[in-house]
Amino acid sequence: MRGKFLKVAVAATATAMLATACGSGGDSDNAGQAGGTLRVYNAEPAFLTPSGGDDEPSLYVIRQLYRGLVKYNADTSAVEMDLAESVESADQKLWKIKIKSGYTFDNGEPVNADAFIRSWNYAAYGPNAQNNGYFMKRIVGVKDLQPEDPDGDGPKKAPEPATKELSGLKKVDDLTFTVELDAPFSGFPTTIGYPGFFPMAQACVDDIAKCNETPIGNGPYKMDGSWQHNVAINVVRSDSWKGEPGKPDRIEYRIFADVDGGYAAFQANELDVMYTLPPARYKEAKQQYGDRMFEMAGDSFTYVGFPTYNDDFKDKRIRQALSLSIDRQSIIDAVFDGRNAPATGFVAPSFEGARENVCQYCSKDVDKAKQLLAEAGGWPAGKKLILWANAGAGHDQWLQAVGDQIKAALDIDYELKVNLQFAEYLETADKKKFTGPFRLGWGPDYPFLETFLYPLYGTGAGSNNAGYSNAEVDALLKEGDAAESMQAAIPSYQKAEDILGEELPVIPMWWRKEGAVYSENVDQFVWNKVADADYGATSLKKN
Amino acid sequence: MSDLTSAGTAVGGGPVGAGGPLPDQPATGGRERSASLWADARRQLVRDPVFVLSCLYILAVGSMAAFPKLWTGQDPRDCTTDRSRLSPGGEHVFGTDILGCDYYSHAIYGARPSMIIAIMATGTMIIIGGSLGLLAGYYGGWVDTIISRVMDVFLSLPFLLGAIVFLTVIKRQNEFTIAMVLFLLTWPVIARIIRGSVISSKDLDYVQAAKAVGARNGRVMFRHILPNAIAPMLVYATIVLGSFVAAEATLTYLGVGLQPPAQSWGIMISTHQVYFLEDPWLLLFPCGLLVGTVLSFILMGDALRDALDPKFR
Amino acid sequence: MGRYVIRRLLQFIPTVLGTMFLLHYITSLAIQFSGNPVRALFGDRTPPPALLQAITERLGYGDPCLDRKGDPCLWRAAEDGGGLLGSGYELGLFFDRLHGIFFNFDFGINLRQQEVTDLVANAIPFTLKLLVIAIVFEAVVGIAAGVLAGLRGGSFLDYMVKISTVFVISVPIFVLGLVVREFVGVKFGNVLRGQDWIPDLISVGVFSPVFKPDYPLASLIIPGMVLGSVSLATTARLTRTSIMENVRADYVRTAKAKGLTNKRVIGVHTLRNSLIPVITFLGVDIGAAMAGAVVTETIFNVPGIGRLVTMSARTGESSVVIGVVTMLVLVVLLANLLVDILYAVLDPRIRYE
Amino acid sequence: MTDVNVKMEALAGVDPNALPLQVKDLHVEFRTRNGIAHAVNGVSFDLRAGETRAILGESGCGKSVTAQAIMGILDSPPGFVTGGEILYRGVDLLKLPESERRKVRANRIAMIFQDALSALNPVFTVGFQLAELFRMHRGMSRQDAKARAVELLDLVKIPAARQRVNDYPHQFSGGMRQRVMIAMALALDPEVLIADEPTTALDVTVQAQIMALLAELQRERNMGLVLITHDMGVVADVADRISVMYAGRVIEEAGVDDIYASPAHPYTKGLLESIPRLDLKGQELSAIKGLPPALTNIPPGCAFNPRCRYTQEVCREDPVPPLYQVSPSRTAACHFWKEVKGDE
Repeated sequence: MRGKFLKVAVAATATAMLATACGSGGDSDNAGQAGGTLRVYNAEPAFLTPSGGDDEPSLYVIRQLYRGLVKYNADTSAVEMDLAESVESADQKLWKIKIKSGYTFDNGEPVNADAFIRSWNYAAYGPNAQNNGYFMKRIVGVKDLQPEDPDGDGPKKAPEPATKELSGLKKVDDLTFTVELDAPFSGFPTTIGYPGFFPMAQACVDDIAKCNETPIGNGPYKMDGSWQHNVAINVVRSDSWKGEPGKPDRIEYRIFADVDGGYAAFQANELDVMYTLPPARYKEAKQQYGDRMFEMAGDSFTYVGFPTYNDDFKDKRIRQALSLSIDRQSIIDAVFDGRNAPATGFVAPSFEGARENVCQYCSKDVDKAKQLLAEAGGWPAGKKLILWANAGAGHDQWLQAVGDQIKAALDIDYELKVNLQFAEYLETADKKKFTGPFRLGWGPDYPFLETFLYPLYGTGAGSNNAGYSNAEVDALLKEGDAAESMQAAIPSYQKAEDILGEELPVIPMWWRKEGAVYSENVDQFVWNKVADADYGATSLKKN
Repeated sequence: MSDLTSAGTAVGGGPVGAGGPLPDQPATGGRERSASLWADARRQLVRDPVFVLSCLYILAVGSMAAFPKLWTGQDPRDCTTDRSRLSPGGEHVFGTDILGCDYYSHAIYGARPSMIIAIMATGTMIIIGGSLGLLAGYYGGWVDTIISRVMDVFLSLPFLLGAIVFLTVIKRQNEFTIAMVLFLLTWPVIARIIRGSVISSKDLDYVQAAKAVGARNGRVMFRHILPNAIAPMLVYATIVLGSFVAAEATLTYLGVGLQPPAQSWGIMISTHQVYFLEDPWLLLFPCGLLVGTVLSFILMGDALRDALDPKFR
Repeated sequence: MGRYVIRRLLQFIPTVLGTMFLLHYITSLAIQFSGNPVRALFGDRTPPPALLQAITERLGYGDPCLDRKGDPCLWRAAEDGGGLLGSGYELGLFFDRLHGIFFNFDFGINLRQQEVTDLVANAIPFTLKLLVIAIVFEAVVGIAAGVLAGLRGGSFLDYMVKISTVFVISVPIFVLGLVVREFVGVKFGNVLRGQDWIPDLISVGVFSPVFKPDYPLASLIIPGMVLGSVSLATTARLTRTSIMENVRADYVRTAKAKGLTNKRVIGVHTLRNSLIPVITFLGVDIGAAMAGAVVTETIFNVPGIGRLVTMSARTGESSVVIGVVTMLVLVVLLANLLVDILYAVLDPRIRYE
Repeated sequence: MTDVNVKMEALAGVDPNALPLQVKDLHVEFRTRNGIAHAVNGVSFDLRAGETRAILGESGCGKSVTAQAIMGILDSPPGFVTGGEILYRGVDLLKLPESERRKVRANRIAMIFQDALSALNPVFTVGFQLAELFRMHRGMSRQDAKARAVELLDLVKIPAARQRVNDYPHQFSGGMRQRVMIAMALALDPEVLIADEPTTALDVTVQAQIMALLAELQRERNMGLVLITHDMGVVADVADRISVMYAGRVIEEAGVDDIYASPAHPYTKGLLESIPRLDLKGQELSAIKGLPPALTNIPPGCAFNPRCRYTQEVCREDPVPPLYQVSPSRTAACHFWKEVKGDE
């Protein structure tokens, strides 16, 4: 699982499309040279604790400082054991986790069952206000730690939670513990590779503020000095790490306010890796650094949702007609310099179980669109289609192009409503107050196709902003969750996706292509399909 | 633009109205003197090529804002992604932008918001700031104290920071709100100018004489005192018009100005600044128009000040 | 002199309170009208209400007056019913904030739960360095250009100074910054970096396109010059006008009649008087330069106050924007006070009024 | 005060027997945007040691410009000396290089300005401004120079000089400020003092004190004094000889008694008649009609002709009336000087 939520949030709020990395797989077993200092681009992280950091810049640092139970294969994104000896379950509900012995934190504390239980409890406990508390939502007892506010947003405070511990976490012995989930979930092993599930030392939980400034990690790198806010974070290879050692001696994360500044620094040879590129410089970068550039179809999903709670969009034929009038590739070429891949399904193409052309209405076909619109009884005469996006993030541009194309194809005039800042925009989404198609994005939590389905289209799910509800889809998703293995779950999920492809609660727009450049100092650049640029595995040339 | 509150001093020179416009004028003939002052100024201005050129440029931009159809027959909203970022030439004199909209008509239509914001903000600033300055200077005492303290409050907010604060909070960024924010942050400057000018002229003999013969306060203020303050106010207003045009662009760049799909020079510049290495004209055209406008306003203000301030004759 | 300072200090207090109330009211209105900024923290994902609530409480956005649109948050109903002077009301959020700021030096926290004071403390050294470079640059170059132009009013040089300064004022600073970063920092810098004989301090430090932690001072020089360039124009013009006025002053004529050398007439008798408004301007300009740093720091990636404000504004973290701006405003007001006192020191006519 | 008299260095070509100041056919013009203003058009006069010469005229007649041209402190541009000679003891100052000419100022020819408030630098103490002279011209230390400044203030009768030397100009009253000005002018013991309307800005009682002080100091030091004024009353008390100026020219030159007894130019006559006189109480005061001409546009012939009651055709035509020798020691530039003189 990889937290791309905030990545989307950052993209939405900070600069225009802040692209993440790209890359192809350098492979990690072809060991390059060890040593040297790797200087990499980073934005200012939000938190450097596993329980707090859920945005891309945080994760890039946390993944080198901390390690979790499982990791992902760089090329196949398959789950591999890291600190865990085994992760097993008979019923997909009660999971038993065994930890390898001998691992320690930088301060000497052992990495044992307590370290994980402690970390997860800390994250889940409401008053700690940890961003990754969200990820504990499947574990039994989480409701007791995050009690509801009795009067919504009102003046009364939420009651103090009765307990600080998740009842679903049970320590068996020093190196074994069990996790009980609310409902069966076959994809659970993929989720625990996400940094929100990484362990924390007791010393860290005791003084979380200090631990945030100078993290006490358990991974291949440890802090050199403390976090220089907005300037840099430096890490050096850790001696206490028992696993495969990191390649560079030292990694310097240089912190930039915007990607343009970072790119300027890269051009001046002040950085070795830019895991992302300013959209407008993509062409130039490709020309100039073509042989040192990685590109990969990513898994950041951009969609235009329909407010299915609004009468105008209740008829699926209207939704289909609108989707059919959009030429995705031409918008991608014009606005993004070709840096996106048109979406024809709802699951990232790189994911196991993803298929092409799940959506039959996702390529331009004006005649069919007109026909479907006519069948649905046409668009109310004179009514403007209102297209929503949040302000200040450059979304207005491509949305305007979408509007232009709809207008050209179906003769429906449009209006852009793009003046809401992100917070307010999201609140509008939460309150289901959109009056027309709205732009939003989604990034996966873990490399398992479920992450693209339930949260967005499950009845009442947290990010189901379309307000979509389909009993059949719900049932199929449940079926997949309860399947005996991840492999076995895929067909159920695919069936659910097929229904979505016909019903079209949202118009899939595109998948972002990740693009990264690296300097001449880099010998072998490693891109992990799940965890993105893997700096610990990237080797430098010997001078 | 760093700070509009300093723009007056910036461009003008000394605090424009600090000493009153004509500190050495004979006590009696104030009105005649100012009449001949304006006549002299006009004579001097029409002979000043810089002033004339600036005026023509502003007129051109003003007509773009008022009657864009005079300048272009094309619809700036007629866009198609098929012709994204065409180079200038042929059908599209300025080329096309990334959405394939005609850039020339875009630039013409973009004049309007910039000008509306500048004019609305300056107008409000003159009327309200001017009145408050007049009241403070004329009545003095506690009226002056209160108004001066309120002025201090608004002056203490550095211009850009203040604008960021107000606009992040307002969140409805349109011509009106931006103009109002610009006004809020700059009215104390004009109020100060007027106040200083009023204070220095209210003790002049002819004003005292008017009072002595029982003229009402309103009449004294408007007939005898205000005319003295008009010259420095006019100079500052001209310069500030230019600064506001530039401010709109800067605020847009910082993400707190106008939002697309509105069309303004600021939006054009900040949207396309990232492309300036690849397709420099996307930045060059709106930037050129903007710089020209700001430059013209400032040069006009300069020329006005030289013409209206006898010290520089 | 003493009385003058005391009078200025007394004027200072209502200004500070007024400014702080203005900022406080704006924040309150922001929350009242556009909702809880904490929500944005979660992005596309909808957070559990409990979590949202907990973070909101932590951030101090829980005051009930923030639910009433337009409420200035001055008073609140006292919990025990007694309140201030038995009115049933007690001092509200505004006074809590004042108390926090003046007694606990607490300017609030950001959405990442970092103290604004810490954020500012981290950022301020960079901004200070940048400001010093900018002010020195604009003072030295601006005054020199202004003096030259002023002494030769109407000459070619005067004309050049006038045109170039007006031009600098007209170009939006972000365009100037971007052009400098790309052409001076990247393009020209890369040429320099390709030459072995140029010391690293110059090629890697000074001509770095963005701020570089290894060269904390050198890499700030160019950003500082860009920041200073806006006010440089103002300084030059102000100096020019001031010189032109003073050069004709009677006391300058007296100085000449005293048979003093030209150098002394200009350097002592003209400059001292002419520079009073310029120095005052430079002092006041500290505030403007801080605001200008918002743009410059963003472009050159200087981890200072300006970048802090911009990033916070972009993510809608009004708590930080307000906290930082409040602090800056206090600094600006203090600077203005000092400038006024400096003015009195420089100009004896004010001092003895 | 004898040691003040040490001259820094000798000026080449000085003839100690020549007159301290001779102005010959001086021309000054101002080149402005609105045309060329002919401010001074051939002014000549002599000044003997110990003599007081008054230059009389309305404002704008070129008298202050003449003074500034002598001092070499014309604002240039727009002012330019376009002809003539200014001789100090036989040396033409206009031909001296600036570095030499500078040494003449304050050392040999000093000047007092009209408005002491604006003529004194507001941001320096009077002590500093006085001491500066000794430091720059005599190379004295700050301390010595300061001591001399106190002596000077004593000399011009400023009470409590020791304390006041540290005050700023705006802390003095008008009369006291003018005394400071005088002290400054006399500091280096010049041979010629030019006083440009030294009392105009002052109250009448103070005026008298200042004039008395000036006269006293002049006598003590045997200085030549050029007194520029428009005040006929002041002139009558102190002047030895008078040059009356109109539109940039000297139109009458005579001893003070002659002029007052029988003016030979209608303008002089007009000026005299405009003085209110106790003995003519009850009669209507006659003023000169009209305004002086703009210096950019001086009428042909006699510049005074539009306002003159003696005007005839010849006055309206060039050339301008020459200086007629009225008596061995007096001249007047009027074709009809005889009529004017006789017509009492």
